[in-house]
Amino acid sequence: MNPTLPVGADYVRILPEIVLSIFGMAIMVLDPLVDEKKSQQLLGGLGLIGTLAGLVSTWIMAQSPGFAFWNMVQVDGFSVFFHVLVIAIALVLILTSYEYMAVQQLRAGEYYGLILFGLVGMCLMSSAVELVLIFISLEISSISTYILAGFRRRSATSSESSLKYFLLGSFATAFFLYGVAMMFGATGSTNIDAISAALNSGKVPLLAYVAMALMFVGLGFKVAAAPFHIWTPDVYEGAPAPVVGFMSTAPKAAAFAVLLRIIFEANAPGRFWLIWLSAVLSMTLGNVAALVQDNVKRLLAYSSIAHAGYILVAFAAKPELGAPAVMFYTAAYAAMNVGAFAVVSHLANENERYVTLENYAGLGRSSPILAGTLTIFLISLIGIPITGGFFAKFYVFSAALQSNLVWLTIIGVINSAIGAYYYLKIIVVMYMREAREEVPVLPIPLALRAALALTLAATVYLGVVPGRMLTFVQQSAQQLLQAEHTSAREQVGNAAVPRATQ
Amino acid sequence: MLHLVLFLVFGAICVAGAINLLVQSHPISSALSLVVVMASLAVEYLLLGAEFVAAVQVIVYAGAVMVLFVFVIMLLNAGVEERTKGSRVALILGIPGVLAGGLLVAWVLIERTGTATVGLGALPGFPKTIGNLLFHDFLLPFEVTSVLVLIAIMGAVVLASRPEPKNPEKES
Amino acid sequence: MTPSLHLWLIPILPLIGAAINGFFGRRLSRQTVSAVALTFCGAAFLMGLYVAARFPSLELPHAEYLGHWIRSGNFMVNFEFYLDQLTLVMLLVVTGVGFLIHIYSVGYMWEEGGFYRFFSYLNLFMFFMLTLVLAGNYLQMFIGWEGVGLASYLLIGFWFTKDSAASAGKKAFIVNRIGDFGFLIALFLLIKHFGSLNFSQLFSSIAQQPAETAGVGLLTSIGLLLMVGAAGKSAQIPLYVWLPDAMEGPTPVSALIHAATMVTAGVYMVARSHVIFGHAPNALTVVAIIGTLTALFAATIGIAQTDIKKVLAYSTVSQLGYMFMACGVAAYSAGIFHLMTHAFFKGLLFLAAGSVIHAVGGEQDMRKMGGLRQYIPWTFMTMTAATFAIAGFPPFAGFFSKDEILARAYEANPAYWFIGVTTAFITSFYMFRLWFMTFFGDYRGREAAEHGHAPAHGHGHGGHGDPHESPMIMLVPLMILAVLSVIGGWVGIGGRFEHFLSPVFGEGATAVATEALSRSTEITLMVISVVAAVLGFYLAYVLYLKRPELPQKIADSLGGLYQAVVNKYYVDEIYGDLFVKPLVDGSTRILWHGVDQGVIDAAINDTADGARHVSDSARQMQSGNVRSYAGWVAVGAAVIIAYMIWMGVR
Amino acid sequence: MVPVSYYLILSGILFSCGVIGFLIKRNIITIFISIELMLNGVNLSFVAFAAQWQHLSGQVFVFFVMVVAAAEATVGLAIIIAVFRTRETLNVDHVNLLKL
Amino acid sequence: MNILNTHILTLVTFIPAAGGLLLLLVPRRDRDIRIFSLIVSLLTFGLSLHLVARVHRMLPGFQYEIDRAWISTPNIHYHMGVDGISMWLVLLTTFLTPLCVLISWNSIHERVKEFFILLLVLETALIGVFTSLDLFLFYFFWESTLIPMALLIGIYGHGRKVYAAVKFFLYTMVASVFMLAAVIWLYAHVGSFDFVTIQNAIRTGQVEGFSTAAPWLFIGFFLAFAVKVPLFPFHTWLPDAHVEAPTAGSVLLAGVLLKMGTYGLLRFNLGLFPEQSRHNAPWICTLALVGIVYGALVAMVQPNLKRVIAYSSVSHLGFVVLGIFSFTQAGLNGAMFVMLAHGISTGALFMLAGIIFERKHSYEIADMGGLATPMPKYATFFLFITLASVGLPLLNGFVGEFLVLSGAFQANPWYGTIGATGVIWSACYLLWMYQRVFFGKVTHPENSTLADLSAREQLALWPTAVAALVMGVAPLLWLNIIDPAVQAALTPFAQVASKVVGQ
Repeated sequence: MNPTLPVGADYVRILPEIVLSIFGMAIMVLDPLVDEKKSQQLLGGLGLIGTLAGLVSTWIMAQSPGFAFWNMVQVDGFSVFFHVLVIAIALVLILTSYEYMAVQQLRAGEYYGLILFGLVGMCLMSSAVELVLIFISLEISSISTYILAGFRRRSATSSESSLKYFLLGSFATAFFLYGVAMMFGATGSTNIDAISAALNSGKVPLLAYVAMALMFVGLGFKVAAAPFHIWTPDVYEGAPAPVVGFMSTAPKAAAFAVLLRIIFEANAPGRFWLIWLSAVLSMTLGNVAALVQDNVKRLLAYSSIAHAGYILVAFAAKPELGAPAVMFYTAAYAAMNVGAFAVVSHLANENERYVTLENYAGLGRSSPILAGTLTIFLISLIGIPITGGFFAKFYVFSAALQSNLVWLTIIGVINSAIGAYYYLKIIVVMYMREAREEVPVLPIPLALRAALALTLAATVYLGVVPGRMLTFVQQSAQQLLQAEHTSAREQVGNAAVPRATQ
Repeated sequence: MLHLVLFLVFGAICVAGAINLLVQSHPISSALSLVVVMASLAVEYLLLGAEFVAAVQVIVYAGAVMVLFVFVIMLLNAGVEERTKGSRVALILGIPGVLAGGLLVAWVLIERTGTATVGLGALPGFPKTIGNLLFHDFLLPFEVTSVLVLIAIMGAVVLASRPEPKNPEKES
Repeated sequence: MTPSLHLWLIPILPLIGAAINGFFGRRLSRQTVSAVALTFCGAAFLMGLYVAARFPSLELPHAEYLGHWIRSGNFMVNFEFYLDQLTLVMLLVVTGVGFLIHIYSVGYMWEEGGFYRFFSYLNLFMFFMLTLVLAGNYLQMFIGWEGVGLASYLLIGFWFTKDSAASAGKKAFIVNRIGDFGFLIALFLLIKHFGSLNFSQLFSSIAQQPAETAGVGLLTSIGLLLMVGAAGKSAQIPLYVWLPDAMEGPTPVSALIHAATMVTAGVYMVARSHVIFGHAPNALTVVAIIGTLTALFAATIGIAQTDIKKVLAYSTVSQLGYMFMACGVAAYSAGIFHLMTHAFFKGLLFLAAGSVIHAVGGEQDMRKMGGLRQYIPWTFMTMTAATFAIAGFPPFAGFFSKDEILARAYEANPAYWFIGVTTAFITSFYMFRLWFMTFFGDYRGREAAEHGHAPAHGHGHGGHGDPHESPMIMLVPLMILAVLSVIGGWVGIGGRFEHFLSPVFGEGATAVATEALSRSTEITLMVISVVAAVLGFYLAYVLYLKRPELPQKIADSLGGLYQAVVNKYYVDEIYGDLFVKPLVDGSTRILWHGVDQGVIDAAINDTADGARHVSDSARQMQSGNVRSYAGWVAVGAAVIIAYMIWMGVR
Repeated sequence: MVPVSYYLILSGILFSCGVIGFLIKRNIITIFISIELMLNGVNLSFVAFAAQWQHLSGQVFVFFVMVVAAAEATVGLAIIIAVFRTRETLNVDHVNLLKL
Repeated sequence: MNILNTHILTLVTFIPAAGGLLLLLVPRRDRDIRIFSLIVSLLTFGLSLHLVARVHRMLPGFQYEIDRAWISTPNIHYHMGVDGISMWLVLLTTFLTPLCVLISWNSIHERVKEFFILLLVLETALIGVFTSLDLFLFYFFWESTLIPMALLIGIYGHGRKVYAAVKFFLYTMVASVFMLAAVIWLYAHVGSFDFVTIQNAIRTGQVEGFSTAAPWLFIGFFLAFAVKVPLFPFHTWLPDAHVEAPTAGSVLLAGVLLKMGTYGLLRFNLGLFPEQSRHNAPWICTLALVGIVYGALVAMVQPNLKRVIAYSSVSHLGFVVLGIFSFTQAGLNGAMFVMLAHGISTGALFMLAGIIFERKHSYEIADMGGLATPMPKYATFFLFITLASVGLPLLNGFVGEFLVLSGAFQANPWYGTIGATGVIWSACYLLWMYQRVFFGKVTHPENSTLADLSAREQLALWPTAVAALVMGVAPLLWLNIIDPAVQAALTPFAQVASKVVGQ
């Protein structure tokens, strides 16, 4: 019989979420109390401390792996990995936003609060093993990003971006939810382990296939996989630049975590060609459409579609190879993309005036540091060795080849070559074109320097000595995949009602 | 038999409301149609035994949430819909897609779950049982919804306040 | 084992001279430059004499090894030197005539700009030519072979500011390269089948092969390909076109390279490869035919040329044809004999012509000369000796060698002989035409000078005033060569020359040959050839001294044929239209603009454009309309649902 | 006894109507209402499946969906207000600054 | 000395990049920067001489090896080593770089520091390509060459420099992803990136599914290398890249970068896939032959000095590929030698073209004419190098071409014969070009006052001229070391080799 009240270990296993919520609330409470000028520094600092505390608590959480809250969440290497990842992304985001918010003259309080609250959702997504919780945390992360996307309230594009994201996001959520309902209908459970057990025993009900399809629509939308990617460019273009860096990585990573759990742990039936096709479409559409973009934010949006495609390639591979590849890729992509957006948001200046390629002309001369850092991020996005991007791709394609997905790999590498073009275009513009109009480049504040240094270090670290990371993700993936064998867990505890037979 | 009749009657109201939602051109009418749908759905929930859910459906959903809608419609002074032709994709691809998808799902539902039947009040969802679940097994999601609500409040504050930073007026 | 003769010194000495003049000549006085050049060239000549002196004590063939050059796996090429009778003849001719021409050049080029450059090139030429001659393997020979081509290129283009000179140099090099191509392929065949290029190894292994009497076998192919090389270097049909143009170079160059030495390299090479040809009679026949045809063909062109050097150039081509004819009938020693005498008299002819040109201030058109014998008597006298020699009057040198060739040709096939005699007649005719036009009659140069004629290439002599005799430094070589032109042929009397070379080419062949021909036939042939020469002389006398108006009439009556001859049968034009123009135009239009830009680059750019278009259309999906987006999502969802259902039902 | 599939079909019809509403309605608020319709359809499914499996978590799920829908409505309507402020229109076809 | 032997490759490879990093700290005084980079590059050259000095001549395998684990998963090693093939290419790189520094002395005025940093980084990348024995390391260096090179072209070039840079980058990038795919496949199936390990695994038949995958793997590698070479019809990036590149860029591009392709073919295509190489040789040789003739013919009619040289590279590199795919000792030796010789002479030609560009700001042949009169020294150097490039015996071009052609001829007489026409073509286009540039009267009055070579320029040119001569006269200095390595490379082809060369 389950204990009637949660015990200490239960709380430890959601410690990061608790800590982040507390800090979020603290910001919320403090916001009206401090005046405009100080709020930026104070609340931003508080947010920063919050994320740091979140990291520390994640470490504490990691010390006691296991289930909590009656099989609602599971703490293992896998969830720890994504906890650290999303919190770290948020950390960099806060560092980047510091200056950005001041330049854009935006109110700070709710912003940092929303980030922290959003983090709660994303963290929970990675550790939740119950579809109810997954749904709610998914909504938390989504709604907070809807709001963040519309944060530049004076700008028509920002609110439009927010609206589109919101409408389509809710639309997709409805699909996801319908899928959950069907899955519940097919297996009689909303717990992933139970679902997995049901699906792996005997013939898979047809309803489960439909459920998978609908859930894939919802999650595919969140990770911007084709054909559910179309919202991405519009939303990314309109949303505030640092937020784009955030929402192209953190919620995405969390969504991938969910996708990993659902697809691999639950061993989703009939997924292969679905993922294959989606991967190919994502890579190709993303890369091809990016070729003629001259808005950098939009360009990076298309690129994020393509990267989602590369990640999906790993989903088509054998689970034990694909899962670590996905994890590594999300981390590497986070490092380089957040970094790239940090540069973009710094350059964007007031009202995000300077976000077209044209504005980047001559950057190599006017600000070698920014140009150099951006170049490294772009090189990593292209996937040239000793950057994280290379190993990310390498690992994905290696997993695919080991699973004999030759064509998928070939399409993938060709795509990464196509992709090289538009990243290169930015480099070319920065170094080889002369600026036609004077684009003011503000001095780089300390926080941004820190953000750039962090992302740069991560990008290079993952490119030069990826070994530890790879070992770690392999072990976590192992845990994820072996979960069903090791846990002889009791059924979800609503045993009060007897199960009916059909 | 009664069960079936009730199901059919309220199901028909439900569908009629949904279709009315689609054909009405004024948002207020659509919103009210949705209230009709919700109300009749509440009856369907009752038929299935989900008393608590039916109650919440009427009180919270139809009562509170829809009021918010109506309030906003009034606030924004939304008039009759313009019939702009902004999207061919939605008509040419979307509608057939929905119909095809819907039919497929319907086929699956009929084909694979056809034999199972439920009686009147098949699974009684009394508030107490629901409450037990909610504060024990589903304690964490329940608590987490508080974060969700916090976010919603903050979002409303951020988005609906007047953009001028000098005189922040908070509405909602 | 005979002691080392340090044969490597012979080519290296001129190279040192070339290097000194090349690097420092700009800063040295003309005296020093010429001293350096003469010293090193002369030293080579002395070395040659030394070798000749040591000759009887040597064990022949004598080989010296200097070091490895190329090695790849088991294949190896060395720097090695090879000395036998044939080498000695060539060595002496090259160094001797070369030295004389060096001396002559000092006078001829004294007032030219780039004096040091000229001598540097000249010495460089000596280096390569001697390398060629002394080479102990085919590849080393090829060094010299290509090297003399280079020197020829440099020297023809010596007056590089003149476009025609520059073009002529380039043409010479390229046409030579075509020949070299054949040579190279022959070498590859040799490597492939014999694994070596060393003369001794090669010839001993080939000697064991059976002769290929029918069809085109391996050795025949090699022989034919070598002949392509020889035809390039020695200006045979169809590759002779470069030689007349090569007259753009300074006259001593024409004398040395394009008459006496370099152009004979082909003959030397064929003679050197006699073992191969000996086993490939069909190839030999081809050599003979090409030689014979070239001899006749070039001679006919010579008739109508008015440029004094052009006449000599065509005559060179023609004479080289004789040599190939000789080789073609396996009379190698006769060929080499003619090579030697030709070196004397043709060298002399060019030098004398140079002296004439020098005298009349750079004019080369014979129609503007005439009556020069009183102005430049020494030149006239030496030139006379040479003319008689080339025409084949006894007892001049040319008579003996030509007679030998004709006799041997008759023996092989009377047709060769007949063409040979005809050629001899024509040769005699145009040479005396030259002689009469230049030295007899009245001097016609003055009117031209008054009409503001300026020397074509700033000789610096100034074209005005009476023709004047050349300085002593130019005349002495002339005289020496004149003497040689007279007596040079006597070494062949009684088959002595042939006998000397017999260790190389084999005693047997010559012995059989001499016996085959009866004494009376031999004398008849000799008489006929002398008669031909005399007839030529007479005809020239009639046409160009007695009745100077006649040639024009004849020319008019011949019409098109005459025009064809004057224009060298339009061969240059035909080559131009047939090869050069299509090649250039084809490369430009078809390959560059067509394939490169039109197909490959266009494909690339079209791909890029296509990608841009695809990109644009892919972007059309992003219409910005939320409902459309929802439509895509709905369709996507429907497709996925359908797929998944299909997967489930399956 | 009513077959479960009846309920499910009804839920499917509601869901499809919601989707169609999203596709054909121009007013942003109506579109949002259509989304609510979709959620209602899903809710019916949950309840029906709960009855079929005799498993209360389906009903609990509906409860959570409602909470989420309420939160979404708050935020959504706030966003609509924000858009209306900058655009002065509620026609979704006119909200297309961001494209291509 | 042992310590130096183990670390020499690391030193040679990374000293330039380290120098480049140090250069970041050097204040922006152009003169200091130039001198500093000259010292760094000379130091590298000096160290690389150690390779030659201490090499075991008859040892066919890799020498100066260093093999340290770098990344455990994936199993990547820091594995470097050179044999007779790669050692010379390393030396070629270190030899050309100081010359590049010298030749860029005055021609680069803006962003001098960045220029030399890029140059030095590029040198490291180039050397790394030749020294890496780990496929990952190799791929890393391979890709690393792209960026500095593209930047050199794009920033310091002229004309349509951006187009050229992008074209260069994309062409090679697109092709090398196929190699990446092949590398990943190999890793996925062998579990190691190590060249030697993979080679052994393949030779002993331990690689699962190799026989079906091998044709594709071969193509994967081949495409990457063929574009780099560039083999017809993948060559169109080259003229553009060359024409717009700054002099130093062109020198390294033609001198070394192209050799990466042929080196790759030799090392990887032949080394890993002998059977596939044999199988594909006919059409590859055909492409090489087309390249030889085609490159030459197109070079002939180019109106631009650099384009002539660029297309001549297409032709010359065709020889290399022909030699490699003849699978004969002579062919491979010759291919190696052509690589080196072409590196020297084409490098020098580009330097010469750069020198005239500094004075005239044009590469158009029509703008020149009669330059031998005002610039005799320049004309002499140019002629000398031209002749080396034409393949005159006793200069460096000949030995290689001769060996290649003789090897090709042994493999198939038609290869040798068609290839040998290249001898004619090269004379045609180079001498015609030379004539148009230098001979005749000075057609543009402003050309009559052009300054002849300065001492610095001569300093840059002399080494190439001397090298061209020494390589031609004493090729054994090189061949002695190349030969055993080539023999080792040919072991899988042993039966062909023994049949063909050397009775």
